Amino acid sequence: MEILFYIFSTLTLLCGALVVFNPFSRNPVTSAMFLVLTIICMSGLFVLLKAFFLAAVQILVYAGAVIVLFLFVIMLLNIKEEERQRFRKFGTFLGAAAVAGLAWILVTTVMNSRAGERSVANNAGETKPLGELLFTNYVLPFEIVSLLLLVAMVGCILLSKTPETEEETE
Amino acid sequence: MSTTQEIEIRDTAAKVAAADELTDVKGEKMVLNMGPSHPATHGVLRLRLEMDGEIITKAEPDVGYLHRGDEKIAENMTYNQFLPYTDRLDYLAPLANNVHYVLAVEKLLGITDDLPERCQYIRTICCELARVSAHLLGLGAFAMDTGAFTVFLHTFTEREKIYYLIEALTGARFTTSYTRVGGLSRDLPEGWLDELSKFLDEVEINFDETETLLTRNPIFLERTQDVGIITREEAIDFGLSGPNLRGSGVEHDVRKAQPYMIYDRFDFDVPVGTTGDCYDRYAIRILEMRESVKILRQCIADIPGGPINVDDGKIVLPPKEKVMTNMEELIHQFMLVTQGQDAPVGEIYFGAENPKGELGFYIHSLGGGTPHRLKIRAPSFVNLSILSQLLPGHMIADVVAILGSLDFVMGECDR
Amino acid sequence: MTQKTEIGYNSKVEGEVIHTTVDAAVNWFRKNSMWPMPMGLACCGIELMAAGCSRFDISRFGSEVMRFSPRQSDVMIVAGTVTYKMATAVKRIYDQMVEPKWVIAMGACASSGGMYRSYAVLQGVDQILPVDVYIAGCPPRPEAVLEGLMKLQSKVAKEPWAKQHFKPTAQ
Amino acid sequence: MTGVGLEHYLVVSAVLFCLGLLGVVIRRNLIVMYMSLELMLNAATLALVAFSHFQPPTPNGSPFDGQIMVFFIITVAAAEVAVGLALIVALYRKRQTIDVADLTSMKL
Amino acid sequence: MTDWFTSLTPNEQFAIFSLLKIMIAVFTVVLPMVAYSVVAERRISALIQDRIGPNRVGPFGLLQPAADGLKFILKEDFTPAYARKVYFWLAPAVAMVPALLTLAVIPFGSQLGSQKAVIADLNVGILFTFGIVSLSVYGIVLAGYASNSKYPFLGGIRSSAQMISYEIAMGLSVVPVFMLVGDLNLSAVIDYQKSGAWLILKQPIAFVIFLVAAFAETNRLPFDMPEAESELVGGYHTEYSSMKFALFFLGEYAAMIAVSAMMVVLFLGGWTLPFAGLNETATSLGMGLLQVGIFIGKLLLFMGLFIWVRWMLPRFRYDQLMDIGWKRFVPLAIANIVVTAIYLYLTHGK
Repeated sequence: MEILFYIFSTLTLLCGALVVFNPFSRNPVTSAMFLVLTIICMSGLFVLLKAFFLAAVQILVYAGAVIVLFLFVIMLLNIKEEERQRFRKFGTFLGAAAVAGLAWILVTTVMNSRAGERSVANNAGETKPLGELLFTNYVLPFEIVSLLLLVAMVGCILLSKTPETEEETE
Repeated sequence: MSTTQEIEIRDTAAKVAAADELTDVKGEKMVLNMGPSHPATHGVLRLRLEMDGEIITKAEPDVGYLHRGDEKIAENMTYNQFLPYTDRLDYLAPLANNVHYVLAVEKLLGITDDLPERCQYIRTICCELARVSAHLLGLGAFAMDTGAFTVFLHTFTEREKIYYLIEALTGARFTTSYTRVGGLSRDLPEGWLDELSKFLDEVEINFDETETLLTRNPIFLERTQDVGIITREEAIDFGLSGPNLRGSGVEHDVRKAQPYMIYDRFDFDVPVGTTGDCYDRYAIRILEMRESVKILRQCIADIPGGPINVDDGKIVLPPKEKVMTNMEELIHQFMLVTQGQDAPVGEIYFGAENPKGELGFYIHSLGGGTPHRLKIRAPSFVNLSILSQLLPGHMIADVVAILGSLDFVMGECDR
Repeated sequence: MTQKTEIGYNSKVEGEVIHTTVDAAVNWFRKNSMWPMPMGLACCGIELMAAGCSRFDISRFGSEVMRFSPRQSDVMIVAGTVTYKMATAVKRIYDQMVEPKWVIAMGACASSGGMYRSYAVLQGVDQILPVDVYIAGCPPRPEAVLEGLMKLQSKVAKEPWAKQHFKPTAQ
Repeated sequence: MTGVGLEHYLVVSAVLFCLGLLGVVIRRNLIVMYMSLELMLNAATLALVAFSHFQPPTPNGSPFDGQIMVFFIITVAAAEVAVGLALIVALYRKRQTIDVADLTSMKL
Repeated sequence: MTDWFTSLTPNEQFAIFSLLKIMIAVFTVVLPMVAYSVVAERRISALIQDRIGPNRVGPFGLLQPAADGLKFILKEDFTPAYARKVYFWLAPAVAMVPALLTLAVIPFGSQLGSQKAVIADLNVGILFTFGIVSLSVYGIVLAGYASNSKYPFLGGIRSSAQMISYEIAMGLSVVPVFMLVGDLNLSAVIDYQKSGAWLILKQPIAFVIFLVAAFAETNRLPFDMPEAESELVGGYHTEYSSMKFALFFLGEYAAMIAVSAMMVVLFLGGWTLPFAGLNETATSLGMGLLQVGIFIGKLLLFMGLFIWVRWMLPRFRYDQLMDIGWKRFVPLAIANIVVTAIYLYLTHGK
């Protein structure tokens, strides 16, 4: 099982890195495809953590819908590849340095916290108790989230409607 | 030291695509080139569609991919010699083209009233048989365009039976060249009428079956109803004819409006649509075929005996035995073969109801055996002119349905 | 007078044998799976349809899969009059087909211009494409189309595929 | 090699989060930036699932609390992506670009 | 070899076994089935259309798929100059794989010898299936994008919208099934139906929605928008040739087999045949094989339905398809869930 963890986590990080900066291609579709791979590897990690339901949902929602939506938009807008020349060298360096600093802080904090020593792996992986919990203790957040989805849907429809009379109103 | 230079050779298609990109409208619109080789364009029509997503905002039909110069060829041929070229105009109904062409020439020669009864009846049979055959294919292709492939094979099976009949009648399955100026190339074969009436019984069953597959099929209704609506005014303005005109509710059929041949003797209705959508055009074709069957039945019942050709040696080739024995007939034969019929000076227009619409021949004669100018009024060409008006606002799948329902033939459109 | 007889291993003969066997196999696949690209340009297109329909049924030869995408088809059936305006399109579609590809010129117009000796008509599609089989007729009957297909099959059966692709190095 | 514990997952999560952040900082294509945001969200979900898995049993908490959080995160992320992409499309319609460097004015 | 194998943890053994089973199942059962469903399609369509169909190649035309397949392998592998190469090559593989992976969790029998007749008996089997099925859209979208050509592009756009929409209807339609069964494991679904209470009888609405959505997910007529022949020439695979096209072609049939298998398991009781007394776990190998046979028989029934419908109906228009999906099937599926919930509450509720 340990070897699986290392495989999955390496792949996750590698693909995640390729989403962000791919030396071979600046094509957004490439980023999207590596994001799919990242998601799939992450759901592998979820399986190792015995979160089977979330692993499936992760693939179903992210890989099956969200990233297809990304691809859809990329294709619809017919986005050309980013121009390499316009890459700000100084800004990039600064940003990378800041993020590296943050990463350093995060990793050292995690390492120093010795969180692993106090933790006990529980093998709860069933889907049923998850569902029960969702509809008992967490029913209010659940309803709020569903309302959020509705609002998002209405918002999307409103946004993507072709503004026919907008010119006059402005 | 030599330097090598890399030359980029790209696919021609890529070049054209690059060229197309220049004409692309900026923003979200996209230019789609449909045809000239595309399953929905029934031959070689090309449509240049400008689209916003799936919705068409502009459509430009581009015709001429099958322009063979028929009209020019006609100027160098005697009237009978041009007959085979009329087969290839509306190649779904060659028999009707033949008949209407010779009717035009006969009008020029002024012998329309001399035609024997039997000839007129046989010509009517030819026209109506051609109408059934053309509409069968039109329906099948329409169904195929909307995705119902089996209907196409279903109707084509009936067409094969018509081919069989035509072959017995004319000697050719497809390109018939059956009529002659002043008559027909041969009389009906023996027992042909019986086979025809047998076929008529069978084909009516086929109509019913086709209707069960399509007429009340909800998917087909969704695809065709309220799609591609041509209003009455539009239809008249664009000069549509045939089922496409009648689908829009205009009761105009040349057979009724200006009866030619013997159409005034038959009892038949002219089906008329109400909304002018694709479904109406489909329904009109089905009904029209049923009316054609009705006319054919009446023909079979009434057909008289007698000669099939005009009794005029200057128009129709005399019988062989007379040619060999009589001087006058020999001269007629010689003159007809080398010079053709001597037409008077003048110009005529003759339009008749072809399956696709009003097929007209305008002949300008300076005398002699060949026309000075022969213009063909092709119904498909006129019917297609409405496309740039009709298509915008529809989706790309509707284009296919509309093209199918307009039922055009590029052979006569481009001529 | 002495007769030369070669005894023993003859790489040339062996090679031929292997080649012929491979050829036979390859050509068998190819000839039995001819997917047409129907260039239905004019009247002949209707008879081509007839060949695909119930009475003549080209599908018996495995050729009913009419692919309108040139990339997926094997044999282009040019059915109808090729005008100069259309010729560029026909040529381009032929170029888009992938090897191995064959061409059947169906009917008089595609073969030679036929009865259209006019300013607008290409006098035979063989001026722009390498035609494998010509079918006579104006238009040819569906039986003739089937025969043309069978002719093409027997032609394909004799193609030296292996020889072209695996040239023996040691002679 | 010691057993894989909580901190291993947390490190992966942290690095993934930073990768996402890096993407938001250095990329200029709005859509790619958006994908990087998704990476960050996913890093958070990974951490939560790991916490949930390694949580010692406590009287007033269930081992599923973390997973439930993740469930909500995924839902919110889906909603967020939908709205965000709709915004991007609307923006593209107006400006014909989605490069952040070109989108400098507040007014459309 | 055996030492090495026994030294592995049960989980690793499970993984290796599963991979082995997947390979065996794919190469000996699924691929031939895919190939012959193409022949079946051609012969059945010929039957419907009053024709004969392929009969020259081998006895009764049975070697037709071999000829077609090997021809494709030997054809020039062409990539258009203006295509986006990596995705152009990737897409056909992506189209084929998900359909085959789906079959991994389908229980195609009860017991074969000592092995359970399912490749991987996951306890979230159905979610896994939906996850994998949802990946199959990538093949089409990538093909449409990579071809860099207008007809494939339209096909790609259409399919991404279509497949996402119908996944929702499909997913919602099976929720009542699992509400009744009370488990997400597909073997449990079959156990539930052992007594003869096939879910097609209990959940006919769910079955109909699932069936229609299955047509949409596999891009079969009347929902074959992405490749609509008369509109988009070949749709997303217009630019594809030789083996890459063949993969798309076969992928469609593999997907058909996958959804048919799912329908058999979910609604037709899988390998059981209660009125013939075949509803108990097999004890002998012969019995096990018979049950596999029953499963395949039911599967072929659905395949026949797919083929029959394809040759009988016209095709929808893109917007009509979306309308049907969103405005009819999704509300209907939700209503079905509510009704089932009320029923369960009344009968089993506290």
